[in-house]
Amino acid sequence: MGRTDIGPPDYKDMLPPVIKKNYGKWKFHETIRPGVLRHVSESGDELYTVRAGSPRLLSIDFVRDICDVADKYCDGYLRFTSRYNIEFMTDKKANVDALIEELKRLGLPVGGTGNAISNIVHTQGWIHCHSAATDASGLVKAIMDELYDYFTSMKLPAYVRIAVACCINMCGAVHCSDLAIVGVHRKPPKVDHEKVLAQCEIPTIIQSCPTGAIRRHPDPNVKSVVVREDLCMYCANCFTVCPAMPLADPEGDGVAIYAGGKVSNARKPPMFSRMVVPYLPNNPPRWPEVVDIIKKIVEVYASNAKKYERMGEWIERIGWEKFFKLTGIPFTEQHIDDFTHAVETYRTTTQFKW
Amino acid sequence: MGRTDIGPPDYKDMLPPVIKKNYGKWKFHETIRPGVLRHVSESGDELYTVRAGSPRLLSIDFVRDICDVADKYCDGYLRFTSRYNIEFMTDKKANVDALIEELKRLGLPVGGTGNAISNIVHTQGWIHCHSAATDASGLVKAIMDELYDYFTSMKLPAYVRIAVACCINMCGAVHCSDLAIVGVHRKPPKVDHEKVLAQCEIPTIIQSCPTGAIRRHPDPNVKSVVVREDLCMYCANCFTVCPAMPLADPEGDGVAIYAGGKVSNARKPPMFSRMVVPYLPNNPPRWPEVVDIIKKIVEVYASNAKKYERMGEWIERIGWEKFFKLTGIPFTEQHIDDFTHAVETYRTTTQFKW
Amino acid sequence: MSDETPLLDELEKGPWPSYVTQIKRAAKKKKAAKDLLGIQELSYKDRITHWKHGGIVGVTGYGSGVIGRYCDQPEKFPDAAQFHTMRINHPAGWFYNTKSLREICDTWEQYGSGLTNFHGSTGDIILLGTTTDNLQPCFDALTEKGFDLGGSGSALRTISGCVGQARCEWANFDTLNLVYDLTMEFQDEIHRPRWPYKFKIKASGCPNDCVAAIARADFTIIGTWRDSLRIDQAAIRNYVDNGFEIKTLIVDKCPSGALEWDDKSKELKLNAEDCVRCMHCINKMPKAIRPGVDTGATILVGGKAPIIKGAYLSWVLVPFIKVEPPYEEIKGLLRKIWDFWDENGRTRERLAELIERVGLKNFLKEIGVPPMPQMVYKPRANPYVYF
Amino acid sequence: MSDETPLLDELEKGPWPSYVTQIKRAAKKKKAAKDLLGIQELSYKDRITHWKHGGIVGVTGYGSGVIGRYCDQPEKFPDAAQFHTMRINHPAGWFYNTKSLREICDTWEQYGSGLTNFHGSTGDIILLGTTTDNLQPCFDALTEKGFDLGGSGSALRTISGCVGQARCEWANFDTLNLVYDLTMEFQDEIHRPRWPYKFKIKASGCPNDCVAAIARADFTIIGTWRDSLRIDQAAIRNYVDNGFEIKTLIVDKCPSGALEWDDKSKELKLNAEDCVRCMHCINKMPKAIRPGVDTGATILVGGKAPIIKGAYLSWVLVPFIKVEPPYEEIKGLLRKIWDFWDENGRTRERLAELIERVGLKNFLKEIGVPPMPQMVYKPRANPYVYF
Ligand code: SRM
Ligand code: SRM
Ligand code: SRM
Ligand code: SRM
Ligand code: SF4
Ligand code: SF4
Ligand code: SF4
Ligand code: SF4
Ligand code: SF4
Ligand code: SF4
Ligand code: SF4
Ligand code: SF4
Repeated sequence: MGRTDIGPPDYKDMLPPVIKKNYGKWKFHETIRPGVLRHVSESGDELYTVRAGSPRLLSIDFVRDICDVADKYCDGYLRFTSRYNIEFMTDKKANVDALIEELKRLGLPVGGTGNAISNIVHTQGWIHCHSAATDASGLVKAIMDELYDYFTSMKLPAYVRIAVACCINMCGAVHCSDLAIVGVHRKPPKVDHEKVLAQCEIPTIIQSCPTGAIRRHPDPNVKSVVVREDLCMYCANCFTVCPAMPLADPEGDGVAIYAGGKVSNARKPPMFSRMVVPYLPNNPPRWPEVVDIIKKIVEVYASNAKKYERMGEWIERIGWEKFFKLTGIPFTEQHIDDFTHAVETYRTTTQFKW
Repeated sequence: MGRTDIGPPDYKDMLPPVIKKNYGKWKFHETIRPGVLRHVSESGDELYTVRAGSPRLLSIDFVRDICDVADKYCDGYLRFTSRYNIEFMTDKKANVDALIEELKRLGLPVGGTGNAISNIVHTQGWIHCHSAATDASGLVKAIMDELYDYFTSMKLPAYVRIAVACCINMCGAVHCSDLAIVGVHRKPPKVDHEKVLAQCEIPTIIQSCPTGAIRRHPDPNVKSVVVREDLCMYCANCFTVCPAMPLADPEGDGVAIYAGGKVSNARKPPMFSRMVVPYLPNNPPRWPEVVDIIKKIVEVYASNAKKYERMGEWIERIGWEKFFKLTGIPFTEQHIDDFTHAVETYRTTTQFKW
Repeated sequence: MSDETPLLDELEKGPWPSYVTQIKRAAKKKKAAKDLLGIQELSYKDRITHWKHGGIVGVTGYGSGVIGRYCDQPEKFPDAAQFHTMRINHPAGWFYNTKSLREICDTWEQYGSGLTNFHGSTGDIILLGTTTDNLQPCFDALTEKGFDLGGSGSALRTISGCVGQARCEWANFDTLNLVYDLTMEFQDEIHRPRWPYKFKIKASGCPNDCVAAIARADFTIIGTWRDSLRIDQAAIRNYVDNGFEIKTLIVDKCPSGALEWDDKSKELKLNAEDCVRCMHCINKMPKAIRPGVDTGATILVGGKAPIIKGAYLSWVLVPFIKVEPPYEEIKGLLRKIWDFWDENGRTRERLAELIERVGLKNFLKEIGVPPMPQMVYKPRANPYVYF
Repeated sequence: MSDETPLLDELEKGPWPSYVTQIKRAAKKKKAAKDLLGIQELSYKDRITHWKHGGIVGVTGYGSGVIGRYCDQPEKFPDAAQFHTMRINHPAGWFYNTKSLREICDTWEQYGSGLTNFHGSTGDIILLGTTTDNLQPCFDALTEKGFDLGGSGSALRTISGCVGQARCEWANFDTLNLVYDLTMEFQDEIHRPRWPYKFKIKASGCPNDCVAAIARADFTIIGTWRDSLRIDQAAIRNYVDNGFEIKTLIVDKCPSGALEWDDKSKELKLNAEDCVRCMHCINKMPKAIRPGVDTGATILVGGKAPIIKGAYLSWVLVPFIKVEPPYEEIKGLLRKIWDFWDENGRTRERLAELIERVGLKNFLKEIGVPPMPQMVYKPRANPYVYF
């Protein structure tokens, strides 16, 4: 048996020399072109960062490739960002162009800085999760192909942060993203009574349901549960605690789109993303309906928002009713909240636009 | 037996001739001095309205007095406002000064228009209600004596609407007033078991409690209820449905002060009033602690708010933390919401002032 | 009882007209008023109410309009031992001719304490204090004079509206006529309680909401318009020439940024599509700006005080509706809502609480109103959707 | 299984780097990766996941760090029939020397599918797909190289922080050091699940919150300062002279109206008392404006995704705290919170849900933090007060 509880390596061993030297002494930065930052230290030292897009799901050989690049230009160091991008840092300005060339060769886009669409925070999907109502990696690829230009440029009014989660567990920060794509079920769990008996605890199942839709099986001889389908809103909580209650269904599953969330405290406080499309079908490999609507929203936003106005700030200024008008997205009964704090979303004023 | 379901008199029989003639044709108005409005019609006709403060609780002889005034100057018509003020209307400018003189003789202040403190919307209190945790009329008199100048002038940044309710049933629009004074209990109901048996329905009592604090008496022979005091927040709902559970208590009762509500849709949507002082003792006849704090808040508001900024708009702009700082009112655990939608009031940002 | 009221006497001092003076004035003629003074003094001394829960008292054929009230010290105050109030429905807009007012006074001199409230906060004339025996004769005398009882209990309450077109240039519909018409139509609903709880209707002619409807009515009617507000540029210039700071006081305060002041052309420019009809610019420049001409109302539902589930402001139900006699659309909507509430509401559950419980979506379906983004500030944030 | 993946092949087209290409690359060396490709193609065809609930698998002495995973078509894809992931705790700030990275690759080449995530969205290195038998030897090999598992299950999860002082001029405290220190201090809490549910800690050096802590962490540490931000007026002038629209882009967007641009003196004036430290002016004029020097952090609690009671953003708990090694105050606060949660929390109840259930007031009392107006946007509106 090996060592335990050693924790991760000390970050100090992972820092390039110029960072070690100027740690805590950075004075200002500028973005000299999309994907390239220049940080200047109190000491006068400079640091150039080249940010490259990444598919996140990486083969080890590819990791070795980027290590080669880092060895060649970055003293053998690199880092990843909180959005899976890869950052190559060097104190030599001369290295920047060569670095970019090298990354191009590896097929990696340079960008994601400033008023861009950076990489999409996402999750496992059909690659690894039993809970997935859609695939994450495929959606990301299809969307980023379409929005590629926004990654490599900085032409948007402000940051647009996109996230994809393959189910409403919402691994990631989907609930607070400018644009969020979420896998959703639309069919209640199909209870496998024998499996319930073998694998699950009935009280735990019953407790897990936020709407109280689950009851003991009416037949006391059947040690299982039944679902009141009219009370089920397909959250899959029961499935999380009991594998015998799968919800996945090719016709029922698909994605919902939420918009207008943010996390930073800049200007407006953080905001939740809010439903703009309740459901679109899973249409792999390229989810054209999803890609279209995402692109549409980005374009309407890009041409209407003011400079430095995040999606949610823009919508808050113009009003949601105007957002639906401008984007042409239909407003449906699903948009109206009916969960715990729903009433706080109801409009208590005569102020609105037609 | 008399007639039934005749309804109130037709309002058309109650309108002065100049109003009948210009009904729906008013073009604009101006406030020519505090308490005096001039409305001008498309027809060119003018209407002068003199608004006088009223104690609301009126003896019939006083009502006859004001009828005399109306007969003399207003063609025998008058009206009351939604805040109990009395309005004398005349199409003759010449009548205005004489009218004001006459009202002065009756001891009635002229004012309450524009950026003033108008009459206080209030309720029965110890004059008539079994539910009262304080008196309304006395509080109103004590407060209006102190704020009198603000009634007869228009020197505030904007409207300041005050309301008093003698218990948290909040008859009136206390929950949406710039300043609200509310009678509160602070002792749980004292259950009179014999009276419960005689006068109340136990299931109704149990159901009435929003916090589930009421249970059947543990002794099955006692057909009554008990209150879990730690769960009681003194709402008096149980008392409303069962007289055998009074909460009134000289030491427990008193008032709370709320601020920053509004009703109009002008500029900002309507807002709820929010707690600024959780409790002050009942100190009749003049409630000096209450009067002081109300005056203090009005003064801090008057000297800090921008023109046309209602109390709630001002507080929203400066932040509640600054409101507490400026007024010197202590912030306590009672200020923190813990009712149904409490979490919506918790601050989800690093944005705040020190 | 003693004649001394040292505590209340304090409240005869000071500039604001004193309610104590009013009670004393009534007390000169009526014993009930005198006892009321004593009870009030005692409450000031004891710091507690001396009224007990009301029993069921009323007039024949009605279930509402009277609030029964008994003093807890009947021996000490025999003339106010029974002290019921009668709620009298007011003429729309609270306009009176003095003849009618005097008739009320005369009747109340005969049958009651001689004390009144003009008005109660729902809008009734409150006749304050009479005995059980006097209720019916007093009622009969009042109806003779053309007055009737208002609502109380689990009934439709007295409907009220702002002064509206009678004296206000901004009224987008005729509030007085609507209030009167609905009041006459729903006499039965007012007088005979049969619902889960009380129901209130209030109407304001414009978004200034001078009857505070949005905060206090289960069914709130607020005037508005669908076209653009009207600007008289010459009159605007007049304001500005007189030193009115149009930029800071109007343009900067417009909640939707719909206004722009062009300092060169001296014009106030409006992007009508962006205006949310808040009234602010109109309010502050009444000689230059007026509401539009395609007028009507927004209907909102659910306003109420805190009992039981907390206070609610009314929510938008119908963004725009024409408000014209015979008001069939509004009446139809009311009836649908009452049917739904009657069938689904629990005892002491106001409309807002019921809607919160069953969900706005289901409520809309039941009453046949389509979902619109104007009903919400923002769509749901949670993914807990019933499909 | 067939070698054909027509649906996935579509995802090798287009400019964005393709994850399919990555799987195919790994599939050249590792059979597990090849089977993964097949499973993924099948999911694309069937529009459904082919993974089953994970069983309990792991390494000796730990309860967390491994997510068990089984394919529902083991006969078809025997090499991915078991396809567990290992979560490897990352070095704070996600900095690596290539030596360490290569060591991870080598180990994973030996024991796993050759596929990874850099990183999982909590911040772990995800080693994607291995068998039950390989878990322990893989773990042993990794610890040899200085790497350890991260959190999973009802444990403290892998802590993460923004790049902070390593490369950012705005970091108000040393995020990397704090993350590392807490990670080392709480190894036991990370590796041995024993709480009602998961617990997450994230640290951002300033209110820009580049790790989205406020939305995703039960315990959120966000850098801020107590004094005034610093303005270099000469540098400001430089921006303005270069055509930067300081009025519309900065002054008008300041959420608290704390800034004023004096066009005459060409000075940007700050009312420091009004600044809410939102970072906007600093963000957009990094050469001219900087945070203050009395730096520390705001602690917020309760951020999380929707399961079960809905999503929460973190709430302010401690408006200001100094953040200096050995971080005893923060550790003490964490321990108090865990004790309270451990004792009072229900299974699968995150901290926010517990606080909502028991009330913020009671929570504050229990952990000994005094109430402050900074904790709320606004005081209560309802009168339902426990005294
Ligand atoms: C590298 C990274 C931190 C890390 O530890 O990995 C980072 C780095 C910087 N961020 Fe960030 N942010 C990073 C994720 C974030 C996130 C989190 C996220 O995207 O999920 C946020 C919150 C987003 C949100 O609100 O939803 C974030 C909100 C900001 C903001 C505020 C933007 C706003 O106006 O709302 C700034 C300031 C600005 O750019 O004006 C900022 C600024 C910066 C600066 C300029 C800080 C500095 O002085 O070095 C860095 C370069 C910015 C750029 O990309 O142009 N950073 N930044 C992250 C890069 C992610 C990526 O690959 O794209
Ligand atoms: C007479 C009355 C209506 C009635 O049917 O009785 C009335 C009459 C007028 N109101 Fe009102 N309002 C009346 C109660 C209200 C109320 C209700 C209340 O106070 O409980 C409100 C909502 C208050 C709130 O938001 O809490 C109200 C909010 C307004 C506003 C919006 C003020 C704001 O900026 O929020 C205006 C417009 C203005 O004055 O700028 C307005 C304007 C007016 C105008 C100018 C309308 C007009 O063109 O004639 C009237 C004279 C105003 C004045 O007093 O200076 N009226 N007004 C009510 C007089 C009450 C009193 O005796 O003081
Ligand atoms: C007389 C009046 C106060 C006044 O002095 O003006 C009044 C007096 C009472 N109200 Fe009220 N309410 C009066 C207007 C209101 C208003 C204002 C309004 O209607 O615009 C409200 C707030 C709006 C609303 O309805 O939500 C109001 C909200 C309540 C409530 C709480 C209702 C709720 O859903 O939150 C109760 C409690 C109850 O019904 O049990 C209540 C109960 C009562 C009772 C019947 C006491 C009780 O528990 O049974 C009071 C009888 C007092 C008495 O002895 O005369 N009263 N009550 C008002 C009626 C006069 C009139 O008809 O004109
Ligand atoms: C791997 C990862 C997604 C990814 O591809 O990046 C992930 C994967 C899973 N998450 Fe997650 N979560 C991951 C980050 C998150 C995050 C983001 C974060 O930590 O910053 C969140 C939102 C923040 C939060 O915790 O609230 C998140 C919120 C959830 C939830 C909902 C929790 C909630 O309270 O709402 C669940 C449901 C559950 O726990 O039963 C969940 C459950 C799961 C499970 C374990 C599925 C389950 O029902 O048991 C997933 C295993 C997938 C698999 O087969 O590998 N995961 N999960 C992330 C962890 C990688 C890492 O360690 O770096
Ligand atoms: S979002 Fe759902 S499906 Fe996707 S990884 Fe997380 S738990 Fe699994
Ligand atoms: S999916 Fe959610 S709502 Fe439906 S039965 Fe399961 S736990 Fe309940
Ligand atoms: S507020 Fe309370 S005490 Fe006052 S009249 Fe209304 S019910 Fe009675
Ligand atoms: S006063 Fe309110 S909380 Fe207390 S027992 Fe009665 S109903 Fe329940
Ligand atoms: S609500 Fe509007 S229409 Fe009615 S009186 Fe007030 S300002 Fe005039
Ligand atoms: S009515 Fe209000 S929203 Fe419309 S233009 Fe005037 S101020 Fe702006
Ligand atoms: S959160 Fe602040 S300190 Fe950390 S990287 Fe982002 S901008 Fe810099
Ligand atoms: S940091 Fe934000 S709040 Fe402070 S002055 Fe700058 S813009 Fe205004």
